[in-house]
Amino acid sequence: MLKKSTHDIAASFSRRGLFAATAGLMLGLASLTGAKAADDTIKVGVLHSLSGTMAISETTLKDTILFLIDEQNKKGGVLGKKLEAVVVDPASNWPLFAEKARELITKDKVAVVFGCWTSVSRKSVLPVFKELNNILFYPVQYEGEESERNVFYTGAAPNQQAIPAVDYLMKDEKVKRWVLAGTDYVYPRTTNKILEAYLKSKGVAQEDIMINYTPFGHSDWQTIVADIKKFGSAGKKTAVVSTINGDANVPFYKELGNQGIKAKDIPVVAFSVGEEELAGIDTKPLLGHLAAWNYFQSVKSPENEKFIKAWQAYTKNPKRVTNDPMEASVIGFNMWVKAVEKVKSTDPDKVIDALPGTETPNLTGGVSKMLPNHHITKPVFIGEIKANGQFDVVWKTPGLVAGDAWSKELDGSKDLIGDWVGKKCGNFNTKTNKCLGSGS
Amino acid sequence: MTPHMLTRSLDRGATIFLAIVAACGILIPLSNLLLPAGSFLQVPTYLVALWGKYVCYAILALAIDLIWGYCGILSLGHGAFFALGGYAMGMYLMRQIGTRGVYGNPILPDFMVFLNYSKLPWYWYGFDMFWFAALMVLVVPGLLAFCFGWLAFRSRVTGVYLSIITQAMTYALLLAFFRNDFGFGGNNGLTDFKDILGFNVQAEGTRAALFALSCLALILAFLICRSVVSSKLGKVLIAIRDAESRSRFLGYRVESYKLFVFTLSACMAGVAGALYVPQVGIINPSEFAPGNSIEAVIWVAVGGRGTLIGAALGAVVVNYAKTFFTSGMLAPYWLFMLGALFILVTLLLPKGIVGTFNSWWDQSKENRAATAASAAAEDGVTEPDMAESAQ
Amino acid sequence: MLVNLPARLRTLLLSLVLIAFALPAFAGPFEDAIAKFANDDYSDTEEAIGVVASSGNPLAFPIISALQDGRLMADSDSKKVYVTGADGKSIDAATGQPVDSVPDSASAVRLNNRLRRSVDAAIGSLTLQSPDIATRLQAAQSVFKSHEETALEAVDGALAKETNKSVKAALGDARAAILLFKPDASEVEKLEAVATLKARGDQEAMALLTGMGDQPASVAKAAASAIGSIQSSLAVWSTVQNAWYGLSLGSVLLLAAIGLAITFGVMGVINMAHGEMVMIGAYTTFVVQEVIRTRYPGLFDYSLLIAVPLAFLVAGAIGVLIERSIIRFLYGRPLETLLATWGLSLVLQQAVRTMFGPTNREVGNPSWMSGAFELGQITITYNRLWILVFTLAVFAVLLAMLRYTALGLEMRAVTQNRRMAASMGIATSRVDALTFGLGSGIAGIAGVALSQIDNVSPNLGQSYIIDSFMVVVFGGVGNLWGTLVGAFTLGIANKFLEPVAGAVLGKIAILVLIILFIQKRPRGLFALKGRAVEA
Amino acid sequence: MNVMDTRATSAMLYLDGVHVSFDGFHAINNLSLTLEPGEMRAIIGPNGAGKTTMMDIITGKTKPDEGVVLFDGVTDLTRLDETRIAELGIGRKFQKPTVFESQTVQDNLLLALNVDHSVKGTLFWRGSKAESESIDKVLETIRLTEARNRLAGSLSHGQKQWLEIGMLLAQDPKLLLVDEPVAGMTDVETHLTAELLKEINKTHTVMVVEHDMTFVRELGVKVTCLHEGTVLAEGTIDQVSSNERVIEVYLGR
Repeated sequence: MLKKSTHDIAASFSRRGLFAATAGLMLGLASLTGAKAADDTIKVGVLHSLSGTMAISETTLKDTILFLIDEQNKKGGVLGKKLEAVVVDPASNWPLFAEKARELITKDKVAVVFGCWTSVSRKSVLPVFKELNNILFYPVQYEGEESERNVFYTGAAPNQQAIPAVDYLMKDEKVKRWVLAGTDYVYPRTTNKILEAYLKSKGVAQEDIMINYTPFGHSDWQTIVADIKKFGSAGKKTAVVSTINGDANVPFYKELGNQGIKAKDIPVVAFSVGEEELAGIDTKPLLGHLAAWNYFQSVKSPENEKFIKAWQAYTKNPKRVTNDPMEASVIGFNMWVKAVEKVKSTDPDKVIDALPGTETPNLTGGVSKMLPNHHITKPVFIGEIKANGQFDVVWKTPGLVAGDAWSKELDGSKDLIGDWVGKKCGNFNTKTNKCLGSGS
Repeated sequence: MTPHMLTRSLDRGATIFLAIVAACGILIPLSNLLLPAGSFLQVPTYLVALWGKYVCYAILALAIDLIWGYCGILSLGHGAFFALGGYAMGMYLMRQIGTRGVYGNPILPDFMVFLNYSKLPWYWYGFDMFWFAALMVLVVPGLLAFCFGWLAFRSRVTGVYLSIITQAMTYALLLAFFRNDFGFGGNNGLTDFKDILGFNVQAEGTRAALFALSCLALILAFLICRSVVSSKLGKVLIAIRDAESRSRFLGYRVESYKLFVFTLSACMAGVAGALYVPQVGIINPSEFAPGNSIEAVIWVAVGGRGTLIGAALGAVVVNYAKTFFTSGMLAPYWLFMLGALFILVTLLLPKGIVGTFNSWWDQSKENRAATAASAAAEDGVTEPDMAESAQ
Repeated sequence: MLVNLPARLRTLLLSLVLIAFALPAFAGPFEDAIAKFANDDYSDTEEAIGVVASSGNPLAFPIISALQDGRLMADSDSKKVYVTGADGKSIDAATGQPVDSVPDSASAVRLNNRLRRSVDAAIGSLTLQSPDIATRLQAAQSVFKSHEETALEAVDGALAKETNKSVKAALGDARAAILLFKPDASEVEKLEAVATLKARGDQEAMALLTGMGDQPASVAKAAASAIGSIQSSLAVWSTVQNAWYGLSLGSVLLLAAIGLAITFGVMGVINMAHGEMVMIGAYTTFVVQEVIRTRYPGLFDYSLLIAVPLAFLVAGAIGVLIERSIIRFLYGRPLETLLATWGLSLVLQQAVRTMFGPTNREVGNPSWMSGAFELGQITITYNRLWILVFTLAVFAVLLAMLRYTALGLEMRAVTQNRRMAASMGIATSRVDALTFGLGSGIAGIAGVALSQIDNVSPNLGQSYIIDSFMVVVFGGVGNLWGTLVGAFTLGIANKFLEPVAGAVLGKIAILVLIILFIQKRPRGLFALKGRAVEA
Repeated sequence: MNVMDTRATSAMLYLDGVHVSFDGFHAINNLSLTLEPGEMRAIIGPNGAGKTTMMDIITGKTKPDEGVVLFDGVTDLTRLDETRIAELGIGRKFQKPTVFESQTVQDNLLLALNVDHSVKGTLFWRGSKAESESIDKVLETIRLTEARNRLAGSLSHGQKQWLEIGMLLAQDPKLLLVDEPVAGMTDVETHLTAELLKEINKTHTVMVVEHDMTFVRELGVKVTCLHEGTVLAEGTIDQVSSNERVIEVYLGR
């Protein structure tokens, strides 16, 4: 008797198993019929977040790649085939990055992927690219300590951004005291570690280095800015090296401006603040604060002017700015095109082998070259923020700097090199002459 | 689980559901491995990985439905237990890398090497052994849930207050795991896995096996949930959900009941996370993000709160929609679709897909019973009773 | 204040330019120095500044202040340098003779931070005796900053004539600073200097005292004791400072939460789209400022005043729309409201992203909201101060509204007993819509204020929603005062924890504290007691 | 639980000098009242007299600010929580009928049955003959045998009232607290309820709170009239209803 009632509840809760699972299965089958790669076009994957927290930075890069593909197709495409962009939205969700990468390569059969911004997104797609053996061009400055066969790093390694900036401040601004302020994640941690080691090697005392980390999207900077002020008034020239990430920068600079920390007194040099970010801030109070990049929109060069004009025409926005990761995307894209045309094929293995040594003009008048460690050579510029949200280049490296995959300043990696040409190894230990771990 | 509980929990719907999950668990891997790549019936590996992910989400959804649907505990922090299980598994996978890390350090994972860890933090000990990691997958989320629930339920924190502090819990964990000094790889989390139990995680065979395993886990989780809700304890839970103080006056120790299901559910979430990590290849603090937990709750609502099958279905449907909308021309607008889906479901299908379907079915059944001749009606009615008398 | 300095400089400049015409041009190093400006080389420019500043030439000031404002044009080919006045008239920098037009090949002489400092120093010593008090004060301060020996004479000269108290004090400090670093200054002078700085007792003073090289024992000793006393006084101030930061953070939390205290606290709608209402308010501010920038630049300082009502209306209207189209079908199902509003927040975010683009939008601080003032030894920024005031104002108005207006009465009636209220002829559905609209509107207002300190991006709302819920729940749902107390408690606690534990751990600690606190008071700080609660 | 070594009183329920106030409002004011074993007592009083609050105190839902509440002469109820008190054998029927609406009538009774209430017990529970019989018996008494498989939510108001009384029976407590059992009942139902309560009283101690004078009269038991949280009058229904202060309280001043 009692059991019957038990059943009634149970039944009413879950009678529709059939319905449930068939629905699931149908959905599955639906996704089986994915688009197969058409033969008359070469598919190019674009893996940048269009929603979520990173959309703020990555959307521009998606547009850049679309723009470049458009330009390339006007020139007749590659190997006589039109390029076709496959855009997906990994939505600032790291596992989704891996899923989308897999989808691009297996389902859409793309020949190459341009994408990722944060280190974690790159780390999350890495195994996929290794497993399915495809090519990723990564256009953002990062912490280094990596050299993978399937990845080409066209952004700055620490020695192409951080170290020169510090050198400039030491020489030109006579800075004796350092605040290393960053968001608490891998890029700032590693960069600051490298800088700390570097500064000490230059005879800076421990008590003259203040390191401070804040959570992502930190918006209340009162305390920290006050601390910086205090730290800066110890009678020695002080500077702030900021590895603060995207969103947190606006409130940080607003607080700096309002608490009246002028660049003349305590200059701040930032590694992740470019024209895009400044577009969101009233820069008048920030006059003279610095940023170190491999490209500035304000750099005078025919290539750059041509690019900016075309870009603003493409986006139908005469005020649309350009920035460093965009240039990195441009370089990466052009290098890939060059390599493909060289080997007359989009087969990843061929292209990967062809890429090292490939040279393309960058937008600042030099010629960047893909190195055996899959990083590139780039010039380094130090720019001062101007009232109009642009940068005034106050210093540049005489020549181009070669990107180090492995930092010389870190114990773990000082003996390592990446060499995919000779050694066919991403992390080759020059002391032991061994290729470590899973590098190849 | 004693036999009578098992039989009692297996009504027709449940049986069909289990049959289908089992079928997927067997057929999909087989077709993926045996059939020639490219043939229409062959399930490409990326779909296996994808569906493996969905199945893990389905388990998480079951866990949430058990406490929300049957006991009225709305946890906005269940992602935390999922992630903790994931981290436990991730730590095991990290230790398995051994000297194949980029720095070739036999003990320390890469991120520890370049953050100059001299030695392995104590809480990483033991994770080189699978059985230990597997144990931790259950113990860590379970223990956290137990302590948290013991505090919260004893002091009778209910309703939105409970929901908000669960959110606070997962948010605090999010921030904690973001910290690099915390020793879990900070924002980058744990990734670049190589082996699980000696099998290459990227090998098709391993993927297929993991998928089958996930389906098995889903089946077990479902059976556990079913036998819990179809036992008398299930009735008590519903009683607590509908009239908490009444059940107290009947002499039920409400807090113990809540604590029991909450902990059970947390362990299930942990298992889901553990299976999720090797299949997606990364675990990172963003899994703790409150948004994720809220979305998981939404899966349950979409599928149908308090129906178990609905929860699992909802997880699959919503995530499939996400996968589908985030590619191709729709990509820039997928948030509109997802958002609209959530709004429409809550407005038009308050009982969720399965819930609505059930009530529609019952309705139509009554109608049929009413119209049809008494004899015919008899059969129609007695049928479930037959299934019943099996018990 | 520094903001309005350039204007004064210009007037001064013109007067001096007129004097310049009367005098014959000097010959010699001055002209060569001027030519150096045209080399577009920072070290040459620096040299030039030094020579010109110390030349005693009446053109020195106009040239250097022109350099400061980027009005010093140099022609690299002809090595000719021109000073363009604020009025557009230009003179030849070397001779002071007016020129009818500056050649197009000429471009403004560039500066970097190092040069800006020497320019300030130069201007300082040049304007120590300007007729305008503010300029003199500014001058004295910049001399104090640079404390270069060369300026000593000028300072003494100025001190002799100076009548204004504050400027005199500033000059005194400047003199002390110089003497402190002057190798051949007598021990007595140095001791005096130390005393003066000790009296000044702020960060800069301490900087100078710690920064000075080796000194005679007596001076070093005095300096050490001075440093000690300054430090102890600063320590006290830092506590005050933390308290202030706490209040300011609290006000931000409160502002973000008030709206939620109504939609969630009073109406019981778990409104996950609350953050997006804040965002909409911020974007309204952006649009208002855009219009003002393009059409009526003069009104910029009033932009916020215009934005506040607009933001309230826009967000409020959207709120009413949402209530009518979604929320009203979900009353009595609070958890469903959570799901629907979550979906809604996704839609709103993406909508804004497609309309305004994903990147940050610039919202400027009006002049009255930028900058800061010193209160004792702590810096209080105007924007934070105004936000605190504004928040309290909003709170007061809201309370008054709920207490004294008919709508407020109806709201309380409906939220306490819907059926009763309805039977008493209150149009409950209308009240619901208005209540939700009110909550959303206030969220919109919050957006206006937050746009002053934070990003204006589609993610703006996301960053506040969790904190807002914490505040409301911590304070006790349905109790505005609870929200007030909750916000300030959390704010201050956070700011006193941050220096100890660091920003991240501090935030974690706060969350854990909230969790534990809820165990003690399962219904927040200001819980309603009695049987009513159980119902 | 804390048991006093000797019975302080013979009473089944003993309240002395109980005070409780919510935010300054004195709901219960120096309330003293005793209930002998086997007795049935009717509690009357105007709204806000503190009737329900008194029950809250007895059942542990509300803790008194001061005063003694003894059960069976040995157990101090003020120190225990609802669950413990229910286990001791005090059952309660609410003013507003609260049954488990989304479960069937017989499941409601099943849940009420006075058997192992521990998590383990319920998890591994399997229906026993004894249980189903006692449920059938209760169903008989409350005249709901036909409705046994209907959802409790679908019952009429009166039926819910009865179901809740039925749950009390299934719970089989020593002391029943019945709060307004006949509210919203037809005269017939009211009469039947009175009969039912008398029946129950044969084996249980009962405390009934009720407004309905005819009902109270029908019960024909000792009546206590509460007013502003304290006892106003006590005695037979006639004595109480003839008491001036009671009349004053009821007819307003």
